[in-house]
Amino acid sequence: MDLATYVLIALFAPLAGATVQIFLGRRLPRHGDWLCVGVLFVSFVASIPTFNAVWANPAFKLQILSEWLTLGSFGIPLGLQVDGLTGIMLTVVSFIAAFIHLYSVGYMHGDPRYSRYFAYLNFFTFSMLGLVLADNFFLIYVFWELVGLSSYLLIGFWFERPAAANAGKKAFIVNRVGDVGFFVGILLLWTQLGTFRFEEVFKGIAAGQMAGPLLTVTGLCVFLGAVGKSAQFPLHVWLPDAMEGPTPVSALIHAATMVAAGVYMVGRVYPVFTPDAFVVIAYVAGITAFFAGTIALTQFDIKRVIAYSTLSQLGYMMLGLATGGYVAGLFHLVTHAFFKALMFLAAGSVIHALHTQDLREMGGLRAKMPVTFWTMMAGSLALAGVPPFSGFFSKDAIIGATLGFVMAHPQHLLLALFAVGGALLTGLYAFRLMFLAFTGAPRDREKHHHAHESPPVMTVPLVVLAVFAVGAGWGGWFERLVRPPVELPHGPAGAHTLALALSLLAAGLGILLAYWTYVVGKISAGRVADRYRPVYTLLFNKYYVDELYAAGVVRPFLALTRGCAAFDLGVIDGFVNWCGRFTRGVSRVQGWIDFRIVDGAVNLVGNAIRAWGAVLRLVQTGVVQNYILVLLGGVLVILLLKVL
Amino acid sequence: MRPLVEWLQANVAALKGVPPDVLYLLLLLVGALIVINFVAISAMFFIWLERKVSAHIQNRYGPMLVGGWHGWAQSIADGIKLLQKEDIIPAGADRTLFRMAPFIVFVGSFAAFAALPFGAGLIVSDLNIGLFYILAVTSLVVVGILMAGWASNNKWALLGAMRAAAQIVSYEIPVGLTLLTVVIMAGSLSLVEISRLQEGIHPLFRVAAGGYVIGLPNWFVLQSPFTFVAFFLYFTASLAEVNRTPFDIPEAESELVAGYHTEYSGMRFSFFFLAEYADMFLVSAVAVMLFLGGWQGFAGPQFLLGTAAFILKAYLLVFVQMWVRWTLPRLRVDQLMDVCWKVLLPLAFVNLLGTGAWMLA
Amino acid sequence: MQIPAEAIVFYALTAITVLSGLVVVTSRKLVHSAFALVFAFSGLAGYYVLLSADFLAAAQVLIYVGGILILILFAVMLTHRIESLDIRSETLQLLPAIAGCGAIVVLMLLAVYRTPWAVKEPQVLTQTAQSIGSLFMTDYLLPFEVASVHLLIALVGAVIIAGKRGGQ
Amino acid sequence: MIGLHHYLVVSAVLFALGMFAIITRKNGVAILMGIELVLNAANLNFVAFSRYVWGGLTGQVFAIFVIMLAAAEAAVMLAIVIAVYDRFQSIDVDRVDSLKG
Repeated sequence: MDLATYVLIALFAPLAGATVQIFLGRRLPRHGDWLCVGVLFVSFVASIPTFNAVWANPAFKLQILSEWLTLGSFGIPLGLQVDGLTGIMLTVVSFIAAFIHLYSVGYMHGDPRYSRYFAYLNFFTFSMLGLVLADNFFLIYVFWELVGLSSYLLIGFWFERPAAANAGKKAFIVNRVGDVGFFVGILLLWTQLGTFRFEEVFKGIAAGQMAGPLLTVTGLCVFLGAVGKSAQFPLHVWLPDAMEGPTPVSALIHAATMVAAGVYMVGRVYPVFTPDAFVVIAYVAGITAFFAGTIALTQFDIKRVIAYSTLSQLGYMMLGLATGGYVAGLFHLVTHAFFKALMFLAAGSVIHALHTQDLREMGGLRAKMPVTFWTMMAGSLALAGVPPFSGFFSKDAIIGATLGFVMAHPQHLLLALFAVGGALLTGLYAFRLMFLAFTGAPRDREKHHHAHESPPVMTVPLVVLAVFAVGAGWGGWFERLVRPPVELPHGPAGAHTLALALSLLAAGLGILLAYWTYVVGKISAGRVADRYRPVYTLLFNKYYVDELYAAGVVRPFLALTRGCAAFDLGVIDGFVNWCGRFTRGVSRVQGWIDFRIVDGAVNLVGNAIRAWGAVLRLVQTGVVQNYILVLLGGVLVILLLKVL
Repeated sequence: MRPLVEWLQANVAALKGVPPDVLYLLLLLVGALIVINFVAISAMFFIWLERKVSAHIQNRYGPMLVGGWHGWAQSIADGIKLLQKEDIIPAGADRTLFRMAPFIVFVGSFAAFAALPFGAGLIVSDLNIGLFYILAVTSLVVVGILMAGWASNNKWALLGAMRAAAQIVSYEIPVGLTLLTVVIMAGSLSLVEISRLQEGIHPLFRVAAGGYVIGLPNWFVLQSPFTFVAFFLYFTASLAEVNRTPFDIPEAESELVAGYHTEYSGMRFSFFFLAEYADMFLVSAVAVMLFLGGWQGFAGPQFLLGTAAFILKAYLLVFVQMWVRWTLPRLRVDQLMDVCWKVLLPLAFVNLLGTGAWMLA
Repeated sequence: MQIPAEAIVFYALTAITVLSGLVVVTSRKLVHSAFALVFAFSGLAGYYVLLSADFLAAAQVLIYVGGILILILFAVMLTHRIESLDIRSETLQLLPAIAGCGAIVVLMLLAVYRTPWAVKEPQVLTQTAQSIGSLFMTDYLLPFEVASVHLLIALVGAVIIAGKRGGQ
Repeated sequence: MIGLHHYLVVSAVLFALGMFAIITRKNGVAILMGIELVLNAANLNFVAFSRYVWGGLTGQVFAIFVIMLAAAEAAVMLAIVIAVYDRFQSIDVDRVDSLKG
């Protein structure tokens, strides 16, 4: 088997699993979970040769081309490509997805739609793998939408709960906003360059066929798609709500599939963005990274805290990409996938044990759930960017890139503050979570009493992911494999050292603050909140973004729809009704004519015939002799004529 | 009869001036009288004979007193008694029809005798459709019977009459079909011609020895197997035609008192009686003429011996009819019709077809 | 003086035929009509003999008297209660019928006497039975066969029609 | 001498009588008798013409056909009369007027 076959197996194994599962899942033994988990491991194993090939030759490039439809000279190509980035993503996504599947076997046990869940999960993974492998805008858009659809299905998986159903819809609709931008961007590229293929697009841009403000706008449009998918400000609102879905789904969305898609896409189409576009992207990313961190500080829902941390980290990734840290941004995507999946699964383990998501009801779980605690601790340390955990390497690189960018362009100092401040916040909220959940005295004794360590099917993935969360940053393997597709400006030399110092300082300060506040108690979280009540309220309510949307978008939109409805009912329906009334009037006249004149004429004819019939009927006496007598009369007449 | 007129006018001087037509009519009248007398005397003889036959067959005494030898005058006495009886007409009867009916019945059977050759040349009217004429005229009997039955205003009489009518009309068909076999063989409807064709000795069943030829007579009954069968079919059917046992349903005493002549008495009754015996003789005579050689049978002057042979053969058949009557029980009505339509008619048809084939062969 | 025997017979037959015809038409009792018909048919048979159609005469007697008339009598008797002798046939439209029939007789007599008939000397016919048989088998074969089929159909039809008694 | 005219006159009278019966009698059988009279009148004409005008036996053959048809007709008539009597309890044709307009 050549490599292409392995790639295709890796791609289509989850689809096959999903197809079989959706139709036959309920009839399979154990509702088919073994099948779905199995195809994911098949997918993972099949992706290993790809990784090997890429590892052996970082410049390796494989293309699988096909034509979807051909209309004369116009054809839409369907192509898959494998290069270093794809190789990594393929392996990482299938790996993490496989372990999330495995974990789901334990987590979703006993759910009424158990088999359906695995079918969706398989389909989700297939969509993401397809997105990763796509070599043109058209195909990536297709899989982009499939990812959106799968996330909708999974976020709203427990659709009996209105919150879950709404969250699903919200995710889908908010994503649509971004998707429209993405779609417009693709169309702009198509009209200008006449192709969907990445290579040709990049070639065209490099040749200057498309440049200036148009290209900037196109890039921003494409980026808008990523804003939606990767939950950048201001389209981040769906992501916290998506916590309504099952926790493994959250892990999948945050780690390997959904949100990664946006970052990956930006990395994949990197040459499309102009420096101007990157500035916009950098600010959006910086804002996201910092403000999501501040919101995370005030939340009590364990999954929401992690969700906002994801937002923050996504901001970092984008920031890295935008400020010239191409490798750093994507590297952070990979390391983040490991430790964020780990953290979600660990949080799921806690939720599974306590049946609550509220941090205020937790506490003191360290002894009860040692595996969960230690794995989650590894994840938190990675998140906070503590060496030698994986997160340190990638985040440090991003801060370095940002500082380099700021040094080159001092007017963008704010970006550096966002980056460093975000790092501090990360340490603070990550360990706030850890200390609230696992240390101190249990705040809800009832729940604490019943808590227990999760089954091995859940803890084994935790341990495996923890290993990667710890070690994924070592060895510089990522830099070996991923090369930026364009020439990047090198920042000032001192930036990296400074960044190292600042990030370590910020992380350490954040953790220390958390320790003081939640373990030692030197700082009372409540008093701080009281003193800065307006700020706290603002943060607690997530900067009122949802409310702003409601007031600025949803309500006007609803008002517009009401206006349209009124217009429809009043004017259009009025016109239609008037037409109807007019027709009715005309037909009434016509009916009168029909009844009185036409029918009258017909009836006249009929009645005349009937009247004549009544007269003529008298002739028909039924007595044969009468007829014969008349006959005789006729014969007489004939005889008379003949004889006389 | 026409040759007789010519012969008389040529040889008898007194008749020279008489127009031949008148003479013809007169001669017809004479012939008719002779036939009537013959029929009447025959009937009386048959009545006596019937009593004797029945007495012998059933082993009981018949009338033995009147006239001496075997009560030979019994029938004459009966006749005188009947002539003297009161002519009763029932109160509810249709008087005209009641009176007319016996005569029509009698005329029906009597008129047939006009075409009957008693001997060689001894015939009232030699019609070339003689057989057809006899068949036609005898159908008048049915009308008379119906008339009698209806006019009597009596359930039994009417039922008897209708049974008789149905029976006679039905049985006329096998009778006609069986007679047709002979007609086909003879190629003529003339009874004289048919009788003449049966002259001599049978061409097959004969022995010639010493100038004498001895053999069976050349009668139609022996001329082909089909006519042989036809003779018995005819005889059976003719028993029904004349309402004789076992086909005497119309006058079944135990069911209908006496059938269509229940209400009749005296002279009118005797006409029915006469007609019945005349019919018996008639069907026998037809059988003799068609199947049994007519007047053939005795060598010698045919004018006398032929007549004797004819009457002898006919009487013999009448005797057989009586013999059958006093031997066999009566059939039921449905059996009667079954015999006609399901037995006699198909057989007669097959027989007729066979005769056609025989003639062609 | 030549006694016109033929004329005597003819007028006698005419008297019988016409009178019995009158009885047929006018008798109030249906049975009388039927029996009077016997004489009318017989009288016609006599005419046929005078017209030297002896086979036809015999056929007339055999079929009309022995067949059709018996059927008519049966029809009369079966459609009335046996006890009741008094079957009256009522009449309708008497006056128009008298007028019409009188007119038609007058007109037909006019036609008879006004038409110059090409009268030939009558042939002497012998062996009419054979001749008619030959005609049936030669010139009139098709009508003969049609008539026989017709008779068969009438027979079957009569059985079916009358056989429905009491049924449906 | 009896000639063609005599027969024709008799025939005409018989025809008129039959016609009269057909028109006036209510009883179905009586009507049939009238029909028979008419048929016989026609037959008489056939035979008379055959003897005096046409010659040969053609008229007689026709008469025989007529007799045949009359026989068939009588048989069907008997059946019809019985069926009608069964249904209407009468054979008066003016009571059998289901087709009356």
